[in-house]
Amino acid sequence: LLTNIFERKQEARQAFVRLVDVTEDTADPKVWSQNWPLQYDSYLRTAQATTTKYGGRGLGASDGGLAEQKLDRDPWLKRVFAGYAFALDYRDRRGHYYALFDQEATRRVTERQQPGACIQCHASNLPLYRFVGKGDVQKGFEQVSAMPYREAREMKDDKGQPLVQHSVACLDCHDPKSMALRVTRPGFIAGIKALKAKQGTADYDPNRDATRQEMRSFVCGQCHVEYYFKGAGKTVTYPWANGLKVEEIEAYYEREGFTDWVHAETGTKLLKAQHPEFEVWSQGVHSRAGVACADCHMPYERAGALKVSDHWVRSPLLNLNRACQTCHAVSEKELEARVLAIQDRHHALLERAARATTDMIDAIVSAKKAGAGEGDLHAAAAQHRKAQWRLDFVAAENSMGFHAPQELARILAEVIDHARQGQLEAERTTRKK
Amino acid sequence: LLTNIFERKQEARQAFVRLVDVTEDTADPKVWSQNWPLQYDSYLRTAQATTTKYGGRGLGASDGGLAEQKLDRDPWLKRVFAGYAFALDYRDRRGHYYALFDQEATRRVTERQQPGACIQCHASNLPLYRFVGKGDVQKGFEQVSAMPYREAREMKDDKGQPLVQHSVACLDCHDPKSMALRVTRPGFIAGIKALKAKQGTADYDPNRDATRQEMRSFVCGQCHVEYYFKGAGKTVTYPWANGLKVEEIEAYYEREGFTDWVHAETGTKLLKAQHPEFEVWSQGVHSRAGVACADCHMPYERAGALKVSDHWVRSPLLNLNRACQTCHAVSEKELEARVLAIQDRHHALLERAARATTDMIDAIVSAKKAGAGEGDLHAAAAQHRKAQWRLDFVAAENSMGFHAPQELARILAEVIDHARQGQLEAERTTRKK
Amino acid sequence: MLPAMTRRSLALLFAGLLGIPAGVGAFTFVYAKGFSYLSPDPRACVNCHVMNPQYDGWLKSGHRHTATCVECHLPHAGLQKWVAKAEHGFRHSAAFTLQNFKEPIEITQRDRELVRVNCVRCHEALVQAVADAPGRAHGELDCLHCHTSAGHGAGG
Ligand code: HEC
Ligand code: HEC
Ligand code: HEC
Ligand code: HEC
Ligand code: HEC
Ligand code: HEC
Ligand code: HEC
Ligand code: HEC
Ligand code: HEC
Ligand code: HEC
Ligand code: HEC
Ligand code: HEC
Ligand code: HEC
Ligand code: HEC
Ligand SMILES: [Ca+2]
Ligand SMILES: [Ca+2]
Repeated sequence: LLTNIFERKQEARQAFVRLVDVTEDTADPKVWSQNWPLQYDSYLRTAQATTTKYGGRGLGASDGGLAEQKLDRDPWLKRVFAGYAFALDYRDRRGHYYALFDQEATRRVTERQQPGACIQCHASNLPLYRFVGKGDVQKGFEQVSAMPYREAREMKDDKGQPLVQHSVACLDCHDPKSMALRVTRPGFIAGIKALKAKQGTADYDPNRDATRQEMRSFVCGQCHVEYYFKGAGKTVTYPWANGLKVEEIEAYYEREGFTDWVHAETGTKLLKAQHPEFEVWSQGVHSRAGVACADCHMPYERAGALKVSDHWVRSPLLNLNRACQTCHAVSEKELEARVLAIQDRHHALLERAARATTDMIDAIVSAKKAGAGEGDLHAAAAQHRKAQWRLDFVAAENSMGFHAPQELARILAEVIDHARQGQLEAERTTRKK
Repeated sequence: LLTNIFERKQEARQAFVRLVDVTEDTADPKVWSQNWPLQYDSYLRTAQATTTKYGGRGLGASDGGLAEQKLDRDPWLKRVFAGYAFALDYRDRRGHYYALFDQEATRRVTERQQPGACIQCHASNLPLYRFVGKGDVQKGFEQVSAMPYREAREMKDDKGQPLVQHSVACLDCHDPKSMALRVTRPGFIAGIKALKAKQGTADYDPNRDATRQEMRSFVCGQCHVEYYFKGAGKTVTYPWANGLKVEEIEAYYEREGFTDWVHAETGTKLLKAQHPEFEVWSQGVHSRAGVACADCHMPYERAGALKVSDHWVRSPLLNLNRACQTCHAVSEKELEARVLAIQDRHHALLERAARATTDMIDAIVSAKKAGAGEGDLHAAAAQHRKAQWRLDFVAAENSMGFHAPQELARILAEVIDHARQGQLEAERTTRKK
Repeated sequence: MLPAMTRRSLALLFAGLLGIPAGVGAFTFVYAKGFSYLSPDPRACVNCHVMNPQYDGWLKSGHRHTATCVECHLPHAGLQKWVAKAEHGFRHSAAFTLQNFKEPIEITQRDRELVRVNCVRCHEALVQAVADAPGRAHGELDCLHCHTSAGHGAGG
């Protein structure tokens, strides 16, 4: 007993002891674990399969081994992505432990040609970038982005050691010297700079100018964002020069004249939205209140007398007391009920918007059957492009409405408006005849 | 400090001495003022004209004397209410002081025949109900509801004294004996009873069973609710037997086969929604958290040594520090910004939904011009009825989205879905030909 | 030397028998400055680092000059006060020693009501007109519904 309390008081004093030295080349978290075992232990837990009502289903219910197949759960996804790799294989997300593995395993990679650009968010890749860029990360990033995926994935250093071995790891978010948070993804550094410039701050550098609280979201914004591959160089680019709102990003793409793919059934040139957690969070009341991603997804936990950040990055619903109760003095049951009230309402509306979109696709298809040409379908196609962009922006976001409930419902309302108008335009072409 | 508190206690001793006796017949707040001057003084302030970005504009900018004309500010209202009294005169709300005056002044009353039922929420009418019902409030309420408006309004007692002289007043919310909160509106008492029965509580009596915190919302729910006049008796009825959600109330009306009016341009049988603040609030996170109407609209204020409820019932934006800051420890500027972020987003979506609705009306009108008969337009009319009900439910609610941001955006999304489908159905009829 | 578990249960039993403050045995009691419970000094409460957040919050609160922990968290009627001190002392010390409590620490319903009584005790003059609604279910006004941060934050 005495000793028990004595230990507490000891812990309270002890700080981190550096047993081993970690450097920019230490990609392997196992090495870091010797200095920071607590964080490492929780980090490893991201390998565990978890499930919540709408959260990523880690274990493949539908086919063993991999995460659950979204295309089976929501068949309308196959339809809206017709002709695109995402109609082939599109699964639930799961823990950081799987980031590299799942990327290699997806049929989007095994059966389609993908660039090295993909690696930016799925591996601890600074050593790779520095090696290819001969010390210059930016150069290396650009060259790797342009390579074919496998070539980048299998790069070896001069000693013949593979350069890409680890999923998201310590080096990606921490400065090995100070352990301070840092952002390392060239795509994010360029993207946030463009955004701040638009907002009036020239030459912004997050690693120099961001507050600690901002960094607690920026490290996540490195990857949980919408992106596209710019030009022949396939440079990973975050379309933020015009702002983070759905229509601001759309305007950016229209200015660029960018298109991800052509819809197989309608022939419309479409955009693909990917996991815009950072963009959507920025529109919600939590971000207004300065609540960071890490506050909810990596809450502090007490290990003895120490407070450490839970590196088992996961759904906060699995950890409501630490993730929420520090700010909301209500029961876990009530907190979960509040989240589900938001998510159930959101999910029903998402299904409604998906129906409107597939109805529009049907209408365009039968218009074409009835002989409508591209010229006739111009107006319908314009609506299709707007509707699909908005629908995907919401569907690809992973909080099922929670990060910004009103904003996401607003966007779904616009999906319905554009989809139904597209349907009107399509039906009119057949009437003209 | 202690002496300080001690002195306050001295002062306080004299608080609330009953100088005059108030009874069930004391409708005149002036009399109550002698016992409770603080509450009376703030109550009188409801006569002051106030303005916020979206809140009721007390003074008639558009035509002197009366509150601002909504029909001029939002012309689409004229269109969607075509053929109904609301297309004649539909203004902003203002303080309780005006409740009776504005009702008599509206062209909906001066140029259209209205029943005595209207008086339930615009006057301190218990003496009237008891007089007509020979002591029985419920009977009196039923008989008064069935009278023509002017007859009810000008009723006199045996001594020839007018029975309806005062706007919303003390008697309506307080038991003159104990000063405890109470609900007095027969429509509410029957409505909440039906709702609780649906939820599994038989024979619910708010004055007996409600907690104090519930009463702090119920007193407002007496009037800030959707209602209709049932049957030939024109009994004021709250359509809650099926629940408070927009589709639950709709289902109730469909079962009743009820219709408020027939749209002049399309001939569709439509429903009218009125100020469903209570119903909408009940879907928001504040009501989940037990936050009552009075918490925000009648916050405590310090009057000398006493804390009293501010009876100047008004927009909380005019009183952010008291209305919000005890719970939200952020600046007034930030609080206002949070409200406006919600309201601006909501307002833009409301305009979008209104456009979809008027587009549908255009389509039905030209379908009729092109010769479509009622039979052909059956499907379009069904969509018109659903769209109008939802649009009005949101537009008639007075918080411009604040009371339940996600729920209201969800409903507007459904407005658009039904309106555009109505447009599709209408255009199809012309194609059939 | 007995195995840890038995030592604990023994100590708890011992404490239970004594039924005095701090409970987990005289040694621990002294060591953990369990005497906190006999002292109105706020610092006494936070000998247990687990309560640092509340202490920090209190330092920020408008009450730091006007009310100490015990003013809000312990009853102020003679005997009750000692009973509560013993009960708190035992429960907290035991929890702290065994490290088996839920975090963040959550006030118990009983203590929440106790705090509310203390609010009124000091602010009676100010709130006399509103503190109670006679003859109504749950007629007493819950101060904490609006003043949650009282004692622990900028809001009071
Ligand atoms: C106020 C708390 C909060 C904040 C801040 C927050 N999130 Fe979330 N996040 C949630 C909740 C709650 C969910 C829903 C989890 C579920 O459905 O199981 C969620 C879901 C997610 C998911 C899907 C998780 C899963 O299990 O499928 C991801 C990814 C995510 N958030 C990333 C982020 C990022 C990146 C940020 C910052 C840009 C962020 N979140 C900010 C609370 C938060
Ligand atoms: C800007 C960062 C970023 C880039 C670039 C990126 N990903 Fe991802 N990827 C993520 C994030 C974040 C998730 C988890 C959230 C989700 O699943 O929506 C994810 C999830 C996945 C998943 C698991 C879920 C699924 O979609 O089946 C696969 C597989 C995947 N990515 C493959 C790829 C491929 C292939 C590429 C290149 C074409 C790529 N990623 C490029 C960030 C990125
Ligand atoms: C270097 C890229 C990268 C960074 C940085 C990153 N993530 Fe992820 N995150 C991913 C990828 C990729 C996945 C999907 C892995 C998979 O499905 O295989 C993912 C998955 C997740 C999930 C889903 C976990 C589950 O159990 O379903 C959550 C939650 C999440 N990330 C939150 C965060 C937060 C919070 C941060 C910042 C503290 C962050 N991520 C930083 C790339 C990243
Ligand atoms: C996806 C981003 C991410 C990854 C990967 C990551 N961390 Fe962290 N880490 C954070 C964040 C966010 C914090 C909180 C920092 C703050 O509040 O300033 C943190 C804090 C820490 C701290 C400071 C003490 C604490 O717990 O708050 C240490 C030590 C640490 N991490 C070690 C590691 C180690 C070791 C690894 C690899 C096993 C790792 N981190 C991987 C995001 C990450
Ligand atoms: C660091 C503080 C903090 C954390 C952590 C936090 N919140 Fe919040 N939350 C807030 C603030 C601030 C607001 C805005 C309203 C207010 O001021 O209370 C808010 C608002 C909300 C709302 C109402 C807004 C809406 O979008 O409907 C819900 C629901 C909510 N939080 C749930 C959660 C849940 C669930 C978690 C954990 C996953 C969580 N919060 C974590 C501070 C926090
Ligand atoms: C959490 C605070 C809060 C609660 C609880 C709340 N309201 Fe409101 N209410 C507001 C705000 C903020 C507005 C917007 C005022 C504005 O736009 O100027 C508003 C607007 C209104 C308006 C229009 C006021 C005007 O000036 O035009 C009415 C009427 C109203 N509320 C009635 C109610 C009723 C009845 C309830 C309970 C059933 C309720 N409110 C509950 C905050 C609240
Ligand atoms: C007996 C009916 C009745 C009751 C009870 C009632 N109201 Fe009203 N309220 C009205 C009417 C009628 C108006 C509109 C008066 C007008 O525009 O002439 C109104 C107007 C308002 C306004 C608009 C004020 C402005 O300046 O624009 C607010 C806010 C409001 N009420 C809130 C409440 C709250 C909160 C409660 C309960 C504490 C409540 N009301 C109780 C009938 C009632
Ligand atoms: C169930 C309660 C209730 C009934 C019954 C009721 N009102 Fe009202 N009335 C209100 C409330 C609450 C407001 C303030 C909120 C608003 O303006 O939307 C209001 C506002 C008004 C206003 C001012 C704003 C406007 O619409 O121009 C007028 C005029 C009015 N009512 C007339 C009538 C007439 C005529 C009737 C009968 C046909 C009637 N009221 C029946 C509760 C009621
Ligand atoms: C629209 C409803 C409404 C009307 C009309 C009304 N009150 Fe109140 N009154 C309330 C509410 C709500 C409370 C708070 C009661 C509680 O919390 O239990 C209150 C509280 C009071 C209290 C208790 C002390 C306090 O301030 O909280 C007194 C006294 C009082 N009112 C007097 C009056 C007088 C006098 C009038 C007429 C001039 C009046 N009220 C009109 C709703 C109303
Ligand atoms: C009696 C306490 C209380 C009062 C008074 C109150 N709120 Fe809240 N508010 C809450 C709670 C509780 C939540 C839910 C999130 C949380 O737990 O913090 C919330 C959530 C919110 C949110 C986020 C939810 C949403 O719908 O986006 C906003 C914005 C907000 N409040 C603004 C206000 C404003 C403005 C006022 C004053 C007009 C106000 N609140 C008055 C307790 C209160
Ligand atoms: C021996 C260490 C220790 C001391 C000294 C201590 N506490 Fe605690 N206290 C704890 C622990 C551990 C908990 C969590 C207990 C639980 O949640 O079961 C706690 C919980 C609480 C709670 C919330 C749970 C409840 O019982 O309602 C309050 C309030 C509290 N303490 C007040 C105080 C005050 C006031 C003092 C000083 C007079 C004090 N504590 C002294 C360790 C201590
Ligand atoms: C002015 C009154 C007041 C004072 C002084 C005060 N507290 Fe509290 N305390 C409260 C209230 C109110 C709560 C409940 C907060 C809630 O419901 O979230 C609380 C809750 C707590 C809790 C439980 C944690 C929680 O949020 O439920 C602990 C532990 C605690 N107090 C310890 C202390 C300590 C230690 C001190 C002295 C440094 C102290 N209190 C001084 C009013 C006070
Ligand atoms: C519905 C919300 C609410 C509840 C419940 C509530 N208060 Fe308040 N309280 C307020 C508001 C609002 C103010 C600010 C009044 C002002 O600034 O004029 C306040 C102010 C105070 C003040 C400070 C007066 C000053 O010096 O500025 C004290 C003390 C106080 N309340 C004590 C209490 C106590 C004790 C209770 C429980 C009996 C209580 N309150 C319940 C809302 C509330
Ligand atoms: C030991 C006596 C005492 C207790 C117990 C106490 N207070 Fe106070 N409180 C005071 C004094 C003294 C002041 C400062 C003088 C004043 O404003 O009345 C104060 C100030 C306040 C204020 C004004 C804002 C501020 O911070 O100055 C609020 C609000 C308040 N108290 C609420 C509460 C609530 C709620 C509780 C219970 C959780 C409580 N008090 C418990 C003595 C106490
Ligand atoms: Ca994209
Ligand atoms: Ca109606």
